[in-house]
Amino acid sequence: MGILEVKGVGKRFGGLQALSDVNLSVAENSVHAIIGPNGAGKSTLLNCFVGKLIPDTGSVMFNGQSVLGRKPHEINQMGISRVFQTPEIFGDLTVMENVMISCFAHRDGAFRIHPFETVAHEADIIEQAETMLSDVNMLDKREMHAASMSRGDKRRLEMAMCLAQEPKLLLLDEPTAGMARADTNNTIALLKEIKEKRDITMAIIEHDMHVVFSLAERITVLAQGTPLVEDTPENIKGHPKVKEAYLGESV
Amino acid sequence: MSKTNITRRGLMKTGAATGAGLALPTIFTSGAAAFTNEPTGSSVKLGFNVPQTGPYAEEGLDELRAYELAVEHLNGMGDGGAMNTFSSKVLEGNGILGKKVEYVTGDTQTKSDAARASAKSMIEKDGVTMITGGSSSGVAIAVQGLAQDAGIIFMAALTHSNDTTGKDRKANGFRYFFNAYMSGAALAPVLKNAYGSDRRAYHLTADYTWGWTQQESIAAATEAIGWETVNNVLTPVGAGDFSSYIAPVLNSGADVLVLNHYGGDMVNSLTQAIQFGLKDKVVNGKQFEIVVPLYSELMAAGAGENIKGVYGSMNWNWQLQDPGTQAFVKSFGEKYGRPPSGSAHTAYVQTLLYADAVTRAGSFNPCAVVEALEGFEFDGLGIGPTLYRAEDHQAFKDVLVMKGAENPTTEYDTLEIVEVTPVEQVMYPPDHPMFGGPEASLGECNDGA
Amino acid sequence: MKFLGLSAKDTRFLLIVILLTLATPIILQPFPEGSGLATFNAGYPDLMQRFAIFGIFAIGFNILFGLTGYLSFGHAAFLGIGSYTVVWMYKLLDYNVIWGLPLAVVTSGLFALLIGYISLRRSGIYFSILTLAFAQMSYNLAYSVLTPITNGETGLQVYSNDPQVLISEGETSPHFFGIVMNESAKLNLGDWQFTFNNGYYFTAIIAIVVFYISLRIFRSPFGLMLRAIKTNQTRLNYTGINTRPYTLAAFVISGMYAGLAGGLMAAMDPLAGAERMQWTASGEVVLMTILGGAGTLMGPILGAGFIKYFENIFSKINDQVLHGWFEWMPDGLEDFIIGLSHFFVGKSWHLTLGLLFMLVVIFLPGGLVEGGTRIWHAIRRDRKPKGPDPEHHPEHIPHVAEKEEF
Amino acid sequence: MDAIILQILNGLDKGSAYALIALGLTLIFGTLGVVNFAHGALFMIGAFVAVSVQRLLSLSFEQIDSTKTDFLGNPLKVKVPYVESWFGPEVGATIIDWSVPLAIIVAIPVMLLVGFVMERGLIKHFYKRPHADQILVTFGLAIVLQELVKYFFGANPIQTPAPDAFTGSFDFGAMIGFDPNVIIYPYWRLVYFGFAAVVIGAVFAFLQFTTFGMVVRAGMADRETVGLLGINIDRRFTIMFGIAAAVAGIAGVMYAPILSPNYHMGMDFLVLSFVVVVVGGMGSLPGAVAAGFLLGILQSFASMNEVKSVIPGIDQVIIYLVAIIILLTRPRGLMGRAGVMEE
Repeated sequence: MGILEVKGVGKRFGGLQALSDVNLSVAENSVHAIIGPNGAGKSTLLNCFVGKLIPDTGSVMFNGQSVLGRKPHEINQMGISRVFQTPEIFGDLTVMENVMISCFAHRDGAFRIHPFETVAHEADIIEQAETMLSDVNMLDKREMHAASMSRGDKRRLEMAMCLAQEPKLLLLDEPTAGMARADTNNTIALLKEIKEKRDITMAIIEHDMHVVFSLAERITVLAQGTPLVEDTPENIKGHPKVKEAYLGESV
Repeated sequence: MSKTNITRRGLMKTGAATGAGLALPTIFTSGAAAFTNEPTGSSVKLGFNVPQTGPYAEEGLDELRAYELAVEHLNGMGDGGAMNTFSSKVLEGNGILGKKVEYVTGDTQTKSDAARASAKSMIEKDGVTMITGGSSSGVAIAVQGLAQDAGIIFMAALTHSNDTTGKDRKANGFRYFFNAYMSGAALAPVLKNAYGSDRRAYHLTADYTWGWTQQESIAAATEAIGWETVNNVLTPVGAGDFSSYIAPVLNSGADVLVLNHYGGDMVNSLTQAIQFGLKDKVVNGKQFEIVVPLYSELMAAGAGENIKGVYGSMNWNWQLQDPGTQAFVKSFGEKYGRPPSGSAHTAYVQTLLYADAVTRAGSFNPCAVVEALEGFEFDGLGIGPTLYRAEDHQAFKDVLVMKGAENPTTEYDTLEIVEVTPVEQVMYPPDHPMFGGPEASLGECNDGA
Repeated sequence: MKFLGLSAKDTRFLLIVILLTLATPIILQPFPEGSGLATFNAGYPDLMQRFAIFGIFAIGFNILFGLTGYLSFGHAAFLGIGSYTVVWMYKLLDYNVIWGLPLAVVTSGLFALLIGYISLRRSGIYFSILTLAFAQMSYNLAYSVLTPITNGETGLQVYSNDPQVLISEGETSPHFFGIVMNESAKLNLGDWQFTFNNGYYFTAIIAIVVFYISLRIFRSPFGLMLRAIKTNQTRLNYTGINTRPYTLAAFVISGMYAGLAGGLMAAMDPLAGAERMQWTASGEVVLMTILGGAGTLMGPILGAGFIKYFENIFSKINDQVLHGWFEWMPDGLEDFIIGLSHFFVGKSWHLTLGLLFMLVVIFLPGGLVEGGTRIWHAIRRDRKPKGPDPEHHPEHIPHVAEKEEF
Repeated sequence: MDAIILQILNGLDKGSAYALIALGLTLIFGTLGVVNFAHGALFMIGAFVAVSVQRLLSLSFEQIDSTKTDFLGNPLKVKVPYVESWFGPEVGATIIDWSVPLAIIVAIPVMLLVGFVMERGLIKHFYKRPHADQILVTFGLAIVLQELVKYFFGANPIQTPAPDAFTGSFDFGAMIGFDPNVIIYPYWRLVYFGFAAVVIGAVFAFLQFTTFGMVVRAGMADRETVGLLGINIDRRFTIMFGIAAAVAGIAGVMYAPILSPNYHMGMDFLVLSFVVVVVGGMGSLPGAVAAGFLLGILQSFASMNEVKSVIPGIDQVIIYLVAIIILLTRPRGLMGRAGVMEE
């Protein structure tokens, strides 16, 4: 029984069958990659996990509970965090504030009105946020204005924000999209480090095979909205169907 | 004051104690002023609070012209205007009680809030003893209430609602302008002569207090001459397009349309009613007619040709031939190159009346001024003998019934005087139900001391 | 130096604000009486009260708009509700403002809860129009159909036949346990006259308290969440935060501030006009906030003072005043200058205000506070060219006008 | 039945005015992403173009008529318009009489120019600025424009009549078989409705069938991509601003006989036109037109005595009530796209 169990999920947009009969199981504490050519339905599938989309058919169970019909913030509170393709951070706030928001969300839940506490007096939160920032080597940038950072830094910040919530499952939507080689390698190293330091499950959607094969323990190949195969990286590399559908064109 | 009240003196002591290191208690003004803003220097300040922005800005501008003229005359400059024809002869052109008249102006924006803010600044900052102005009844009533509380005199200018000297009358406030009841009483006989006593009237009424009081007054007056009121439809203020209110009129069996609108609303509703061809129609075998109970020169200018043959009423018009009118029109016309409007006349007269009352009373004390004005009978300021009635501070005088001229020669004589309705016809008892009934009271005069 | 849970810097800031507020009657009276420039003095009770009251209104509005970015175009409705509540308490009980003011905060809070709950189902301009629609409905009805409750165009006021069950002898105007609002002590120092008005100090103390509350909100985790809502709601949702209750709380709090401001208006002057609910009044507080600097602590207060100053001072400059200033000039030149001035003062004060809106937004983007800070930094940088910028001031980030979402 | 037809006719007319103003507003928003609070002022300027043309055509010299006297007792100076002395009294009077339609010809270039100047001189610097800044600067501009008009034309409404040929009304009811005098409709309102239909049709045709229009529409959908194609979208957007200004302006010209122009009419229409645009859906042209007519007709219905007597004051709030209901049931108005101005 995996931490994320997807059964028979289908989704239709008008005349387009974006997903059909997707079955997937992500094992706890593993790194699971979902790959596939453009338009294969990877992002649609991910959006079904986080509450942005509700599939027409099938079920998505997280830790034994259905996520369907829940709002994104509820699903997040269940323990699923998401890293976006373009880093979604609080651009007008400082790096430290960005991470502290995650810490508050983790400690206080979806809503708590506390107008007479002072952020500066929340020693626990500050300490936790600082730890998170040092984990991603950004402590020196704590007072920086988040929007003014490089894309790589934004990505690391977003990871720190996600990790601050101590999620059980981290969803990564093309975490290295648009990055230079060096940045990509840094990101891989960072993800490896994260994985080593804590018990966490990761599901990665990725285009870059280098990233996938460096990180993933299991890979699901999606084509035209349906899983083609699911296997270990070694087996996927040599799989003829995969080559035909996907790898042949880009690797 | 309630028992727990800190007295003025007590408060000043506290204030002085806190500031003791800085200043001696003696530099605080002694509470000795006998009344609010008692003028101590060689001059006295009056406050002219008129709309300078918003839809009635033009009325306000004309009022302001008249105020400036009145100040000139009071200070002995110019030709003295209607001061020469005024029946009371105490004004000498040396200011008021020998004090030079100065003035401050403010913008009411035709909003009660802004008008009160402006009036308060005149009282608190400039130290005026009297405020005059206004071009809407809501504003006039709001400022009148403020003057009462602050202990100064309010000489209302353009306000036509019955309430100003009806249920909202105040001891410190005086109105020279006529009111909705008088409009109705003056118009009804003329309408009966012109259109007969078997008419069915359809009212369009601006949906606020002035509109309602005017509609009530006109309906009562016309019903008294045998007319039937078919319907009364309330229209939003500033509606702009009145077509959906005008269109059903013809089908209602009415043969007269009464427009209880003022300013821009009146210009638009009249123009649109003419566009709908109402005046060309024959209903119940009679020519369809339109009546606009309250006219002003500026509205007439705005409505242009459409007012031809339309009856209405006015407080005063420059075409009157009495010496007071002629003197005023002459000095106004020479200064500004145009004849004064009715609201300008009221503004001018109210200023002179205040100055005269102060002089006769020998004091700026509001209560003395009130006493001097109550029951005051005068003449020579245009439109004949006038009485400031003591019970409600309303001026009683003849009322003009006007009609849109068929062939105006200039832009200023688009209205012609049809009849001067004598004051007896427009009299009513001070406890008339339309004026708050027996409950309405002026209260005590307040001098702010 | 720290107190009331504020950092040293904030404490200093608060103390400066308190000092300025308490000294306002002196600061705003820089010119001697009788001098030509006395027209520009603003230290009279009514205007000072207005500065404080509209300051409160703008501070509250800033909690919603400045922090969350939700632009309400209907906050004047709460102003009106606050005023009506207070005047009704005068009519029913007595002139002590202690009954009306707390109730004004409560009723406006309840209305804000209702209107906010519905309007916050939408965001962006759709939210703005929903709030505008509610406020305009309130105004139109208050002006006409609801006249029995609001006294329509004239404005709600106390009549002698009102019940006033608690009234005591000689009680004729609003007071706070006997401290009569419209009473003042005057101090004459040479040619200067300073007016210390009970009503002003009553409002000023309340303003300081609510400013302190807003400061605490800005520094609290709640305030942080509100700022996060403005910058990225998507991220906040995926961080497990339910944004709706936060925005609703901000909406209700700012509605209560508006109700308090409206209540204070009626506490200073016992008449409540319907126009204070009109869209122009809602627009005014928006302009105050943007002009001063949305999201800054002091900005909205400055903006409020700026607009009220123009409304009350510039509109009063007439020909007589102009002649007083320019009479030393040769006649032709004097007439020319006075003619030119007609464009900007007296009946044309709106034009000056409009021009200033444009100038501020063109040359001081971010409002008066932002502009002022920038100028301050420019000066400081001149003085010590290599000194590092101690406070980080972010460069402006263009709004993303269109963000695709499913 | 007759009453309903009557109110539909009135509603169509109100709707025409709303739709024309909203059309330009949503066009500017859709193409430039600018919230233009000065759009009402453009409508107002249009109306004052009509006033100015009327004044210009009526420019007069003074003749002394010694048989009459003016209000001060001096000999009366009679004003004779130049056109009457040049072309004879009758032709001259006809020219003055037709000043409103003639003003259209003047208004188009004038408003285009006003639009270009506004866009190049001010608005273009605000494309990338927050909406709050755009609101403040355009609101300031609106105030400046209206105060200038007030300075030169005064605050009083100015009568700007339609040509004599179009004054009065016709009996529409009698034409379709109702009793006479039941459904009457002024000629000029019919002209206005027809005019609005033509203008709306022209704007749509322009956007639909010309290359220019296609580029603009593409730009409305995705500005960046179009920019990447190397098309100079900015110049086209300037022209669009001019067109939006011209549409608002000629709407104002033609409305002048219905609503005597005054300097604050722009502000009066501003709020309403924003409601119309938003109810239609931000940035949607058909939405704006549909919402304009919908709100116009509903407002007319709400003005009926039968309705008002059941719900007092409904005519004062109907527009806002409908706006609330539509926005709650259709989150982005009638035809709005997702994501536009929702941040």
